[in-house]
Amino acid sequence: MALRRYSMFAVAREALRFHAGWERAWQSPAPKKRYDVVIVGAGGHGLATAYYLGKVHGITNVAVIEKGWLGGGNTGRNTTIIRSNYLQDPSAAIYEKARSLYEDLSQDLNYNVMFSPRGLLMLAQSEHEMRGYKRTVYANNLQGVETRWITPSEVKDLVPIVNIDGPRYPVLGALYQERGGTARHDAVAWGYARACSAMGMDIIQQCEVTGVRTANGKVQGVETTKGSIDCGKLAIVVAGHSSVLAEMAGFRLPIESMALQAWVSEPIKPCMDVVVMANLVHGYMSQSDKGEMVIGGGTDGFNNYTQRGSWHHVEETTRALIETFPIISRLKMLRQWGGIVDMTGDRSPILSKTPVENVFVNCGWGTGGFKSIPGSGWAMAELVAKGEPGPLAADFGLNRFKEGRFIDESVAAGVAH
Amino acid sequence: MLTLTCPYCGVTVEETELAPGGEAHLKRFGPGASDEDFEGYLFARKNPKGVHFERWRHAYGCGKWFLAARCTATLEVFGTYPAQTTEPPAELIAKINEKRPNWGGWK
Amino acid sequence: MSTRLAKGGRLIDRAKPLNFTFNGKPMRGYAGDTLASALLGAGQVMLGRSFKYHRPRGLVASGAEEPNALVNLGRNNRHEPDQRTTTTELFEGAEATSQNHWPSLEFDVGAINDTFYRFLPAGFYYKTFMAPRFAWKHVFEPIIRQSAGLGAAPKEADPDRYEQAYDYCDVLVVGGGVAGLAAALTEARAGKRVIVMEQTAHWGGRAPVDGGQIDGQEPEAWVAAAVETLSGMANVRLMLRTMAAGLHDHGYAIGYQSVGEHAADGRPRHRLWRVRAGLTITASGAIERPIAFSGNDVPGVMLASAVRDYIVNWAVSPGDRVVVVTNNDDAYRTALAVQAAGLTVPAIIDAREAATGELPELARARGIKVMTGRGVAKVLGRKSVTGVEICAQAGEGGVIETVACDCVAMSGGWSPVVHLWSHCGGKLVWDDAAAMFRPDAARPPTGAAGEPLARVVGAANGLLQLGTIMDEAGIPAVSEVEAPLLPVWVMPAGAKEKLKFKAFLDYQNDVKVSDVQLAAREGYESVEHTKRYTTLGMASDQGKLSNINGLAILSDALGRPIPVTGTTTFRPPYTPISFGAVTGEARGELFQPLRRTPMHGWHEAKGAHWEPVGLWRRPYCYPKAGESHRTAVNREIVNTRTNVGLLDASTLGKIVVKGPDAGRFLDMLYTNMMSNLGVGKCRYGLMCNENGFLSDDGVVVRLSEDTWLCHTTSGGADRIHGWMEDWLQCEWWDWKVYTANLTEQYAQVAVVGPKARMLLEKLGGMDVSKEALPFMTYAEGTLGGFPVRVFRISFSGELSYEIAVPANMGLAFWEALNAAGEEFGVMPYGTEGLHVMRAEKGFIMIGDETDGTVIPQDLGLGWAISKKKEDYLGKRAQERSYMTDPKRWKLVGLETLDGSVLPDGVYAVAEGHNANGQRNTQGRVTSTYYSPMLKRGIAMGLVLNGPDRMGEVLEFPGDKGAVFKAKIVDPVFYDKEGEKANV
Amino acid sequence: MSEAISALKGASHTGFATVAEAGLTGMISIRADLTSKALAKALKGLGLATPDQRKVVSSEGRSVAWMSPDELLLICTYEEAPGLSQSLSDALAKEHSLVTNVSDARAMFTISGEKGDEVVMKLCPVDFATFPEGEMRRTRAAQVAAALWRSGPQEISVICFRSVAAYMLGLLEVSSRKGGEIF
Repeated sequence: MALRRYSMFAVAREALRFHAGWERAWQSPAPKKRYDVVIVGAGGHGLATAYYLGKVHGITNVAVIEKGWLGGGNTGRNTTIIRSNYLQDPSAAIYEKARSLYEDLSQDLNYNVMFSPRGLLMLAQSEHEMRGYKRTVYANNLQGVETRWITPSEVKDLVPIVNIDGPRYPVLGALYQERGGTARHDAVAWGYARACSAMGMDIIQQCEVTGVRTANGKVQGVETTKGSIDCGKLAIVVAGHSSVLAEMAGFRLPIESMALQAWVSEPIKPCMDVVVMANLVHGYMSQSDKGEMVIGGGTDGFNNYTQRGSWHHVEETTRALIETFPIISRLKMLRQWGGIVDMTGDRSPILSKTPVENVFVNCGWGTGGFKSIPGSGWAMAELVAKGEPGPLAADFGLNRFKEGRFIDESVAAGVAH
Repeated sequence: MLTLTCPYCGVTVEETELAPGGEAHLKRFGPGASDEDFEGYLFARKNPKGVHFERWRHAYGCGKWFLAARCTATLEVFGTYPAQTTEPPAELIAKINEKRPNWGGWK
Repeated sequence: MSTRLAKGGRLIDRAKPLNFTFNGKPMRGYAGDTLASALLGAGQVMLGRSFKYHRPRGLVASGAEEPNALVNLGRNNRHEPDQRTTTTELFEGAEATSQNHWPSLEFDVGAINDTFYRFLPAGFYYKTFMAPRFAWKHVFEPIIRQSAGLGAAPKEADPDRYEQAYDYCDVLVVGGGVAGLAAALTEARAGKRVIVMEQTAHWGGRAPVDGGQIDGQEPEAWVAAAVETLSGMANVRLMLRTMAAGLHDHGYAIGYQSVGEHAADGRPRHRLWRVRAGLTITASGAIERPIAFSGNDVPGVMLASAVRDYIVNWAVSPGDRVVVVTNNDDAYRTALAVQAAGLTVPAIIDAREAATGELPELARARGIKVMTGRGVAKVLGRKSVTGVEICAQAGEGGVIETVACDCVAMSGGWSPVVHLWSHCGGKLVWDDAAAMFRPDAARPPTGAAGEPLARVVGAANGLLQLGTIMDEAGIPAVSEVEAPLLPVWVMPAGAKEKLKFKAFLDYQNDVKVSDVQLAAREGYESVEHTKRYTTLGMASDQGKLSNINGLAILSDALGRPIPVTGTTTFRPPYTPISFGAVTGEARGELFQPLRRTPMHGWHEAKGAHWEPVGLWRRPYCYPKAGESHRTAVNREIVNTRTNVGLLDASTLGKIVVKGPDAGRFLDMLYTNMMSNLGVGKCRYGLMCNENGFLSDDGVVVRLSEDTWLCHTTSGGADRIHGWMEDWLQCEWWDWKVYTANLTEQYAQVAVVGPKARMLLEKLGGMDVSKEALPFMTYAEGTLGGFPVRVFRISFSGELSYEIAVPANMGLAFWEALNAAGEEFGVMPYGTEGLHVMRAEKGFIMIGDETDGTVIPQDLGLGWAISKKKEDYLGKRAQERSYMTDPKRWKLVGLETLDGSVLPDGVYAVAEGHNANGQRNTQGRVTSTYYSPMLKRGIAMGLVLNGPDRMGEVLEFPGDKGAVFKAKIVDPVFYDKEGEKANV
Repeated sequence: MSEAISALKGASHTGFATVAEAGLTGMISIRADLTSKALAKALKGLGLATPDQRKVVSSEGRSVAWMSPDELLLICTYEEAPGLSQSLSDALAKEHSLVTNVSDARAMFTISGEKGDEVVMKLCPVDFATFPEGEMRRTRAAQVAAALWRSGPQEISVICFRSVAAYMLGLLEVSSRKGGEIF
């Protein structure tokens, strides 16, 4: 199934016939009896896993099954931030892999995901934070992640609307990643879906997994609302519901599902070109291409599967952002929403083999899932294809909890993002 | 924005007066425990989509910890009880069984 | 041409004219006007430009659903973008400007997009702008960003104030129309505590405009009587200008009240209500739907109900010649109202094959031409309507007749406002006959006990006739009987592409029928996909007018029933609310609580440079005039080490632990033994979490046989107290231990330096000699008349006393020390001096040497870990393989070869790169300072096999290619023998 | 003791209600088995009794409030607090208990006036319309812990930690500002 290429020329050609000639972006097939690999979850991570399975490892007899609509989970609910300024080596490696893949993703997928490396900065508002971010800069420089420390006046130049002389927490500088930024979240899922479909993979929506079939400790297939599907390997990539799927497969994960919220203002003309995170006061904000100020804060502290968070987080984060950006006080909040995130024991993700042979999990991205999609898919594809983790996934195994070998990023980022 | 009733104070308070504390009825494993038991104690979580037993502290009130049975899919609260127990009260279990007949039990 | 009518207007007060401007042009309206009605009354039809094609746009609606007529309101620090004119009450001096155009509303360069509309279908940007790669960021995105957005960004901080308030009720009624008022009466009479929120400034909703009779009275009279009755009931609270923004879990409703908007009289601008309601009755009414026909966005095309609202409520005529386009009977009321106002209705275009209801008959009887089976092929005009081309509804748009007009009143039926019902999980059901989604009473949102959280009445429940609405409340009412509508989603039914490319669904975002059909064709089949691909319903009206039409067209394109397609999720708020209101009082000084020690004011008066520590603010140093922070810190250190320094240590946590099992408990909490500490003695202790990581440290004092005092870090007091209570309440509840957090009961002062004892002896009152009060002991007594607890502990390596006095005497005691110490050269010192001095001594600092991944064993603190104890919190964790790995980095001292100061946070590099291409490392700096005593840089760090590599030189890459070379040394830099503290 | 000063030295503001720091106040925290006879006896000696759940018992200028299932708060004059604290401690010496003088750790405020409830409605998630006299409610005032009760006709008293006294007065001041009347 060849992909009909998108281009300015193609749009112009279609314009003449009122766009009657466009094909489906992805097919909607019925499930086959068996696949080499079944991926549960057609979010960004699941679709990216499928894409790199095909592109890098030549495995295309793949189904991606999705209980709702593709990209409808956290992929379509986040604040679209992309960065890789992580402190610990394993995190920096996988997030930077993701970020670098984002650089070319539009061209690679022939679908404009609008990756916008507009620059991202994390404000330092205490001595302690300043030391933490400087440490991160030094670590990043050795990790091949381009970040630098910038002064308050450089912050002000980049973000004229920021109040650097806040009465409570003056800005002491910032950790700046010039090639961090945002992308159009839905387009990432759609672009991967289109490319997977073009490789002959089946994306099966409205198909809920109801059971995992195993024999002698090895996976055989899955039961779904569209019937039984056999598989050689099974990849569980269902952020928010990871524990539910693990339970079906017969094991428990170090994960709790919690609500994370985001909200936007009404659209206004451009006033902020970069992404700003103010972790000390728990808030972050960027301005979308549509003009909305996109805001997020912290997660709820209790288990929740409703995709609705608690209102007080909205108040807490908004007040922090008004202190940081006084001009937003008279803007109006247009819409708030929530997603369910996987929070792991050390707040870092899991890409791992499991107690069941040929079942692999990719979960636990917490609040950092969107930015990692291409890297996560790349590493997961390698894990699934080879049966063993490659260097990107090696440190993210489930065994780390037993060994006490945590990947703890809380030093550098105390807030969801 | 949840409301829960503190079993010590007898008042129904909102979430902002409380601090959540994760899964309840975990058995502590200390020195001498196997790696598996210790890992299970610290990390393996039921995290059910449904009835969940969990810890809350009446942080802005009496300061006491209490336990709650709550549905994570609907946020219905079946009941709260003091933390000084190793298992949920029988009448609470009966109530949940009545409301959620297909529930798998608290263990 | 719109104009103000000479008579009528039930809501305006012609005796109170108000002046305002639009794009600088002076205009006049009346008290009671909305900004929209005033603009329309002043003849201003075109009010803005659309988002994508920059098409001219005017008012469509008269209420919260208005998508087009948004303006910049006010100027300077009261500038507010995207203000909805239909919900803005007119006020004297209002300054409005139109949005999203350049250089002017009348001539907008961006309108070129409209010329190339064919090249800009839904999602065109996903298919284009990909090459060359750099162009997206540098060319395309900036253009798109600049042309998107609506109002101008504010430039200044907001001078107004905002409030929040909590309230509680049995029943919250949302909507003050007749259904809401009737429900409120019923509930209130049953003795319930009732709150009624109405978003507008008036009670009664649509009924006074639409007519009929309630309980034998005109609706207006019935409303007045109902409001009077309710006002007189103690259990009822009526709130106008309060929009119920959201219904959250467990019945938590957010109300957005406009209080002192545009009235600089001390009132808050907005008040955000957080109401906990046992039951919420949504009486939020219904919203009329537009019909999709070509040119349905030309200024002058309006909802039929809005046209009669403007005439009846505000005596504003949207046009002299009003063509009505409808698929239902209700719109005939508009024709009648237009005619009654003395204006002309050239035709009523009814898509139905027959119109035989009471209202059509009445219209015909009044001489109005009714054309059935007809539709609009196209609206003529660009900046305002000049006419309509009429066609057969069943056809493809062949023009039968052209009618000149300056206003088109359209009605595609009504959609109940189901937002609040849906916010926390209430489900909807599709009503085929009425062509609407309405709340499914069998599947309401549920609350804390699983009970229904909401009930729905009136038009919000899909009841559109006055009689049936009031029947619910047992109140007799009548209105004209209406015949069924005909679902019409596109006009004409067989419209060709060219027409569908100008038939708008989402006005603000410029989403047309053709866009939704394209999305369906390309496989964006889920309603969420269609929404996101086309941006249908994502504008600042959140699809109030467009969603149902859009999903009907999507369903049609996919050949599936509407209920299978379903709706997108309804999310709060119902209409946008100011961030200021969301923040309430929490701004400026009240943004966060600032914790102050009793001596805070003294520090402030002495010009302390502050450092935030949790919610506290501690003096970092006390710079004198002309002194840099660096110099001040050095001065404070040298003075402390040679004379005597004072530190405000009040923020240190102080937790009393008492009881027969207190010793046993502390043995579990700390890594070392505390049960065997002698009474009157002090011991440094470490606390770990169950993961084995070091979480806090401090000196523990045994006050008496069964009582200990645990000092914690400044940031740690509440956390550690909570941690203690957690274990006592949830794990060892049979242990007899009580705790009390006395952190704030005492002000604490560290009196530090060789002359510390002399200073205290001068104050007098108790024996502070080495013999009476040796190092690491404690005594109670008085000093200078103050009741004190004195601890001989040292975090600086100097002779040091930490002295606690009751907090209310803290300032006096601090001043007494300063006064008495003058002859000894006493000076206060801040946290930075404290940090440098502890580093000179090789003492670790929680948060510097630890970062949540460090265990005590890493820090050479093995001596503080009891080998005898079977258990303590964190012990099992520290036995795990990674924790006992000999390759863990260990604490050492670091000295640069050239005496310079290592940068904070630098890493020591090792040979080669890891499998991910990252440079290998073998250590890092945890704290680094200039030591004024040693006159060189000193640092501590964690290094691979560090303690076994004394003397080795490591390389630390710094900024801009600089490489620091530092030698591994013992971490104690100053007074290695510890002679100074123990004197 | 003459040098003791309360956190805000009795600062006050008058808007539509009057809000004031109450000055030096004695407060003693008692952690004990609340069914204890020794406790009952000791309180009786002060003319008080062990309060029931959430209740406040007052007599002759002193009050004792139920704070948690094993904690009471005795409110008295600042001057008598150290002595009372010691004598209560002695009275309970034979049982597991912890008596501490917390007078300096707290600040107390009063809100007086007909519309006093409207001040606290803006700050605390409490239903003041049903909040009875004789009850102590521990809750949250904006971002800090608070305990409050109806201490007199048209008077509410609030206790918070000393370090946040200025924040509390700031909250009360802004919430009682003229023009901010709710009803």
